[in-house]
Amino acid sequence: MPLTTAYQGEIPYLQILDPDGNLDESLAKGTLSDADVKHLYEHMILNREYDDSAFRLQRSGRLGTFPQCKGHEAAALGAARAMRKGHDYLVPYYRENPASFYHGLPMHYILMFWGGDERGNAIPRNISMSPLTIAIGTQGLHGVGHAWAFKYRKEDRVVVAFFGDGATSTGDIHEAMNWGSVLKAPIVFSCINNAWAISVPQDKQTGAETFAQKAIAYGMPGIRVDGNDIFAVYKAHRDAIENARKGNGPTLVESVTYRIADHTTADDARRYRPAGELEAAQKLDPMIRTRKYLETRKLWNDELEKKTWEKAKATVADVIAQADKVSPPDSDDIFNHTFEELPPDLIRQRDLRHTHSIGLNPEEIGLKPQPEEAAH
Amino acid sequence: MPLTTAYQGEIPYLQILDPDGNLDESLAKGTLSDADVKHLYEHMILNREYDDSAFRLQRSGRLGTFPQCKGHEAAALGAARAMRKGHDYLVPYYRENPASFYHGLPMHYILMFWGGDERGNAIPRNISMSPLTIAIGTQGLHGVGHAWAFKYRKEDRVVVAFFGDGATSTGDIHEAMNWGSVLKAPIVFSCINNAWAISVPQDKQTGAETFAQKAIAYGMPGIRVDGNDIFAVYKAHRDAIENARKGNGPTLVESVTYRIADHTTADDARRYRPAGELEAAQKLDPMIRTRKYLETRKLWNDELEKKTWEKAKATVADVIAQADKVSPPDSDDIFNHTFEELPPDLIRQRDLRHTHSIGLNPEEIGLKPQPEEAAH
Amino acid sequence: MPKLNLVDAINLALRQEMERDERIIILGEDVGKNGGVFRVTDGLQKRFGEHRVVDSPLSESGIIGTSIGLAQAGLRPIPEIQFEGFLGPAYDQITTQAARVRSRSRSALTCPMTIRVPVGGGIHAPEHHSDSPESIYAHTPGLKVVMPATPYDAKGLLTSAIRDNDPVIFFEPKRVYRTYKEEVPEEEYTIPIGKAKVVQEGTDLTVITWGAMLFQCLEAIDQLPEEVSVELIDLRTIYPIDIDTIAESVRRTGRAVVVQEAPKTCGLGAEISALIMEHCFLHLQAPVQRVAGYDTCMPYYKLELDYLPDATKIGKAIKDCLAY
Amino acid sequence: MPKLNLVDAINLALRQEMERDERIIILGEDVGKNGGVFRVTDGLQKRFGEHRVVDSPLSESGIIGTSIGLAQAGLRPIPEIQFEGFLGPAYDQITTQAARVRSRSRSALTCPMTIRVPVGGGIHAPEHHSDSPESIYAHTPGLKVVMPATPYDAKGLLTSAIRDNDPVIFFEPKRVYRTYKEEVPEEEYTIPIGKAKVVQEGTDLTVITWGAMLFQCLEAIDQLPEEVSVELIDLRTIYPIDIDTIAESVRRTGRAVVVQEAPKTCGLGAEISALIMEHCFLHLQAPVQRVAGYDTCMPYYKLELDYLPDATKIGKAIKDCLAY
Ligand SMILES: Cc1ncc(C[n+]2csc(CCOP(=O)(O)OP(=O)(O)O)c2C)c(N)n1
Ligand SMILES: Cc1ncc(C[n+]2csc(CCOP(=O)(O)OP(=O)(O)O)c2C)c(N)n1
Ligand SMILES: [Mg+2]
Ligand SMILES: [Mg+2]
Repeated sequence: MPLTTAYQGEIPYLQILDPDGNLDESLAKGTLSDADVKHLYEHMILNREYDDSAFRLQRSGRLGTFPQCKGHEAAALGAARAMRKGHDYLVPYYRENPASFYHGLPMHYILMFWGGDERGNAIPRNISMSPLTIAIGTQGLHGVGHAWAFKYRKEDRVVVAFFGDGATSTGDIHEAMNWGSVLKAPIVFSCINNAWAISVPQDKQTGAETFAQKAIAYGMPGIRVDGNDIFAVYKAHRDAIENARKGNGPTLVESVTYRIADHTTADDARRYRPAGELEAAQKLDPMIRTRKYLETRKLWNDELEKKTWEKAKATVADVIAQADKVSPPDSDDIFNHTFEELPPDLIRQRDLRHTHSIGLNPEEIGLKPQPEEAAH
Repeated sequence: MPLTTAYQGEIPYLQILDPDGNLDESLAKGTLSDADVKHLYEHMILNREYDDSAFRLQRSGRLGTFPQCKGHEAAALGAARAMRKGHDYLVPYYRENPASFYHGLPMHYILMFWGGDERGNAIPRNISMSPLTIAIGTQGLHGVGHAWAFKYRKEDRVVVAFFGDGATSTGDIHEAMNWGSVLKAPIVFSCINNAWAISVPQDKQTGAETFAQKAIAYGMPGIRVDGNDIFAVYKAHRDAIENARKGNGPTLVESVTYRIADHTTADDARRYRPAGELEAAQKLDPMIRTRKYLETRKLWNDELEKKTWEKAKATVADVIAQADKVSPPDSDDIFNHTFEELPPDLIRQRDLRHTHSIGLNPEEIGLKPQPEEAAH
Repeated sequence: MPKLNLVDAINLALRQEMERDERIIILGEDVGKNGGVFRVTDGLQKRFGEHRVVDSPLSESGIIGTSIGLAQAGLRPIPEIQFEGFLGPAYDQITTQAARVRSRSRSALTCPMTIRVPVGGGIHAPEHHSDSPESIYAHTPGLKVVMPATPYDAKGLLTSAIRDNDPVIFFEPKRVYRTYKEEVPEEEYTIPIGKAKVVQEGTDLTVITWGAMLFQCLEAIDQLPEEVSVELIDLRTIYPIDIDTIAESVRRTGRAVVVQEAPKTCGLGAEISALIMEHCFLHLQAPVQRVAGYDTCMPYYKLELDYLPDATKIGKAIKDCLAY
Repeated sequence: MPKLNLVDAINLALRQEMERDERIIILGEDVGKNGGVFRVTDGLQKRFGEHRVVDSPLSESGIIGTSIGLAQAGLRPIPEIQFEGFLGPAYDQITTQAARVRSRSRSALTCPMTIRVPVGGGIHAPEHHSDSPESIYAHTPGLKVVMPATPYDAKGLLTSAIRDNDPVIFFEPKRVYRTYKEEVPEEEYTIPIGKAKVVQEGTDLTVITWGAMLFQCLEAIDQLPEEVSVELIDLRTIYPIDIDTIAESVRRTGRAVVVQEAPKTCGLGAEISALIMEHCFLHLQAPVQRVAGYDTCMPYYKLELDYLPDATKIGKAIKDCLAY
C-alpha cells in the first residue's frame, strides 16, 4: 500500500462547433435542432444590438455604468437554452443579459437597473430568476439555497448559477460549491471565463490551468467547454442539469470565452490588454461561427441577417422607449421597502424627510414647535 | 479536438510505517534516522503527558476550555521536524502543541493562553511561529503573507500553516491556497484531517473523497499521508518544504489522523461519535506504532518507556508550577496593547477605569467636580 | 407553570414553531446531532429529522448565504452562528445581502430568517467568544436586532422573530443561558419586536440596558441606598429602538444611565444617549451617562471581569449622575 | 505650489512613501497595470515594479489577510479595497484579526498597514459603491480610521497613516476625487491622526462633519443669512475622535449640528452627539442635531441625492437648532 494513489481524476474539454463553423456531428447528435440554432442566433443579434445601444446610451449620459456582454452570447444562451424555462432557476451575476432575456426578463428592466432604479431588479413573479448581483460571488450561495429549497420541497427544479473567472477567487464561490456538493443540491455552477476580471488576467487569478478542475476540490464533475460554441455550452449544461435533476448533485461548467469589450463603460481595457489579444478574440466571436454554421446548412443568408438586425434594432428602440416612459422612482420607496412594516422612526424620517430631531414630532417629544410651523 | 482532456491529475497516498510498526525501507530511505525517531517518540510522550495534565487542570477548574492534541502527535511532529527550526515559520491553529513545543515555545505559554491570558500568545522573538488562532481558517492567509514577505526579502524561509479538516470549508482557507499558488509563495498547507470538526464528520464537510485533492483546484501538488505515521508525515512535509524553498510554490499535505479525545473539554463526543470508532482509532494511535518500530530496532524497551514517562511527568509538573508562578495579568494591559500610543480618551478610561463622563476630567470638561472628589 | 432557563425557553420556542410551520429549517455548525454547543437545539434533529435540522459545513458565509436562498425560495431558515465572534465571515452576506433583499428587489423578494447568535462575555471562554457586536447590526438598515435577557422574553421574542417577514438577528446572552430561571408558559405567545420593558419603576433616574447586563444593573440598583428610586428599562429589541418608552421615562426622571457590554465608542449606548438628548432635552438634569466596555479588544478571560461593566461601575455612574 | 485634486494628492503621498521605505507593498484588485479603477495608484507599478505594486486575485479577505502576514513579518502593506461596499468579505480579517494583532500578542507582534478605501455616495454608481461604513470601524477597538476631505489633508494624513505602527483604515471620499483642487506641497509633510480642523470659525453654532459632506456643509453655511456665524469642523480622523476641538467649540457656540452620509442609527453622529452632551452639557442651548442618511439601504443612484444630506437639509437643521 505504501505509495499509492489517493485520487485520480480528469476534466474533459468539449468543443462541437469549431471557429470555422464546422460541426462534430456525432457529438452534436441530440443537442440543438436547426430551429434552435436559428432561434439562438437571432437572440445573439438581439443581444448584440441591445449591448451596443446600451453602450451608446451610457456615452450620451442617459445610463450609469454599463457592463457589456459582447462575446458572452453563446456562453449565456447555450446555458439558458438547456434550462426549462419558467421552471429551472437562473442566478445571474451582472453579465447575463442574453440568458435573462431568453428566460423572459423584460428587456427594459436591465436599463432601469443600470439606470440606478431598483425596480429594474424587481423580477416579475413569473420569471424564474434572481436579481442581478453586484457583489462578486455572493450569489452562488443564494443559488445553493434555492436549489436546497427545491430539493426540500421535492420539486424537480434545477438552479444554474453564473459567475466569472474572477469570482472563483472569492471565499463565497468556494463555500457555494462546497455546500452544493455536500447537500447534493440540484445546481449547476456555470463559470464564464472571459479571460479577465477587469484588468486581472487568469494567471494572476489562479495557479490552475483551468477553472473547471476546481470541481475536483468538491468531488463533483467538472467540464471545460469552448464558450463560443453554442453546441458545447448547451450540451454541457444540459447534461449537468439533467444529472442534477436526477439527484446527483452539482457540476461545474467552465465556458471559455472572451470579453470583447471594456469591463464596463467606466473601464478602458487598452490600459492593460496585450496588443492583438482583442483582435484574436474577435475572430472567435460566437456570432461568427454560429452564422457560418447556419449558412453552411442553408438556414441563413444575407437577407435574413439584414432583416434580423432590423428587427432587433426596432425591438431595442422600443425597449429604450419603454424604459424612457417609466415614471421616475418615488423617493418614498427609499423607505418603503426597508421592512414589511416600517418602525415609527422610519415613518417619521419618510414623512418629514429629515433626521434631525427638532420638529420631528413637536408635541410628542415636548419641544417647542419648530419656528417655520409656528409662523403658519 | 472535440472531446478531449482539459486536465488530468492525481493525488498520491503515502504510508511508510504501518500500524504494526513495519517500515517500508525503500520509502524510508533518507528520511528519519534512528535518533530522530527516538527523539520524536520522546516528544510524543511529553506531549501526551502535557495533554492529559492540561485536561486534569481543566477538570479541576484551573484552566478554561482546553483542546487536547491526543492522536495528532505524529501529524504535528513529523511536520515540525521537517522544518528548519528558528528559520522556517510555523503557523499553528490551536491544536499544534507538539509542533509548537518542538520549535521551542515555552510550554507554560499554552497553559497561560488557555488560562485566559494574552501573554500566552506573546510568542518570544526567537521562536519562529505565530500566535495561536481561534477563528478557524483565518491564519492561512497570514501564513501566505509571511511567506510572501520571505520571498520579497529573498530569504529562503518557508512557512508551514496548519488547519483542520473543518477549516477547509471556510472561504479563508480557499483564498489562502489560491493566493499561495498565484504568488508561488514558499508555504506548505498542512491539513490535519482528524475526521471531525467538533461533531461534523468528513462527509458533511466535503463531497470530495480526500482533502488533498483540493490542491488541484489551485494547480498545486497535493498529497495525502497516513497522519499517524511519523515517517510519511515527515517525508511529505520535507519534500513540500524543499520544493517551496526552491521557489516552486505551495503544496497541500493532508495528514489523516484521528482526534482521540473530545473536541475540547467543553465537548462530549459520545453524543455524536458512532460506537466503536474511537476504539478503532485508538489502535492506530501514532505512539503505538512508533514504539513498536523502535522496539523492533532495539532502540526502545519498557525501562526507557518508564523513564521517559517519569521525566515527562516531572517536566510537565515543572511547567505547571511555572504557569502557576506567573503573576496575574495587569489589568492596565487591557488598554496598553490596543495601540502603540494610546489616544487621550483611552488613557482616561485606563486611568479612571470607567467610561461614564462625569468625573472623567472635571476641570477640562467644565463640569462640577464629582461628589466624591469634592468630599476630599 | 414550569420554570425554564434561557436555553430551554429558546429550545421550546424553536420546537413549537417547527411544529407549526414546516417551512422552517434550522442549520448551523453542530446544531443537529450534537444539539448545538450550548444544547440550544438539543433534541430537535431527532424530532424533526436530518432534513430540517442540518449540520452544516464550517462556513459562516455559507450558513447565511444559503439561508438567503432558502428564504427567497419561500422557506423560513433559522441559521445559527456558533458564537458572535464568528459573525465576521458572515458579515458580508448579512449586511450586503440578507438586509437588502427586500429593498434591492422592491419587495419582489423577501428574506425572512432568524439568525440565532450567542453573544457577550462573562463565561470564561477563549477569544472571539465574548464580544458584543449589536450596534454593528443596528447600524445596518434592513435588519431587526433582538436581544432578550430572560427566558420569558426569549420565548416570546423568538416566536415573533421567526414569524417576522424580514431578517432578524436574535442575540442570546450566553452568560444568562443557565444562570436564571423563570416561569415560561408552555403555550405559544409572542412579544412584539420593538418594545422595551420597564423592569422596575422609579422616579430619580432611568437605567437603560439589554442582554446580560440586565442582571448587573439589577445588582447595582439593589446596592443603592434605599431612598434612591431607579427606573430600569430592558431594551429587549436593539433595532428598532423603543425610544418612546425610554423618553417617557427620562422625561419623568430627568436622568439616565445606559449600560452596555460593547466598547463605548459608536456602541448602541451612543445612539440611545443621542436619542435621549433629542427627545428629552428640556427635561435632562444631567448628561446621559454611558457605562460601557472600554474601547479595547475584549480581553482574554482572566481580565474579562475587569473589562465588563459590573454593579460597582454601574452604581458609581448612577451616583455620579444623581449628584450632578 | 501645484494645485492637486484628491486622487493626485494621494498618488503623490504613496509615491513619496514608497520611495522612502522599501518595505511598502501596495496590493489590491486592479491597482497595478490599470492603476486602480480611480487611477489613484496610476504609474506606481511602472515606477516601483510588479513586486511592489501587486494586482491581486478578486479576494478581499485575501487582500487583508495576506497584508496582516506581510505586516507581521515586518513589511508595510498598503492594501486597497476597491469600494467600501466590498469591505464586507474583508470584515472578519480586519476586525477579528488586523485590529487585534497587537492586543492578542501583547505587542509581540504588530500590524502596521494602511487600508485604502474609496467611500461614500454621490457619484451615480451601482449598488455597493456608495456606502459609508465608518462607524462600524470606529466601533472596532484597535483600528484607527481616517477620512480626509481635501487634497492637502489627504496627503498629510496618508503619510501619517503609512508611518503609523498600527492598522489604519484610510477612507477616500470618492465624490471629491476629482471635484476639488487645492495647493499641495510637493515636499513631504504629515498631519497628525486624531486632530480635527476648524475650517471656518463662528460663534452661533458648530457644524461637525467629515468626508464629502464637508462641501455640502460649506454650501449650506454659504446660503445662511449673513448675520449667522457658524463654526465648521472637519473631523478628518474618525477614530480617535478629537473631542477636545469639538467640545472647545461647542462650549463657545452652545449649539451643534453633526452631518454624516451614513444611516443615522448608530452612526458616528450618535457618538459625537453623546460626547458633546457629556463634555458640554452645561453649555448646550439646544439638543445636538444630526443630519444623516436615512435608516434605509442606500438607494440606487436615481434616488441617491434624495438620500444624501445636502445644503437644504443641513441648512434647515442649522436654522431649527438656532431657533430652538
Ligand atoms: C466583492 C467584490 N469585489 C470587487 C468588486 C469590483 N469588481 C466588479 S467586477 C470585477 C471583476 C469581475 O471579474 P469576473 O468575475 O471575471 O467577471 P467579468 O466581469 O469578467 O464578467 C470586480 C473586481 C465587486 N463587484 N465585488
Ligand atoms: C470561524 C469559526 N467558526 C466556528 C468556530 C467554532 N469552532 C471551533 S473548533 C471548530 C471545529 C474545527 O474543526 P477542524 O478544523 O476540523 O479542527 P479540529 O478541531 O478538528 O482539529 C469549530 C466549528 C471557530 N472557532 N471559528
Ligand atoms: Mg472575467
Ligand atoms: Mg478536525
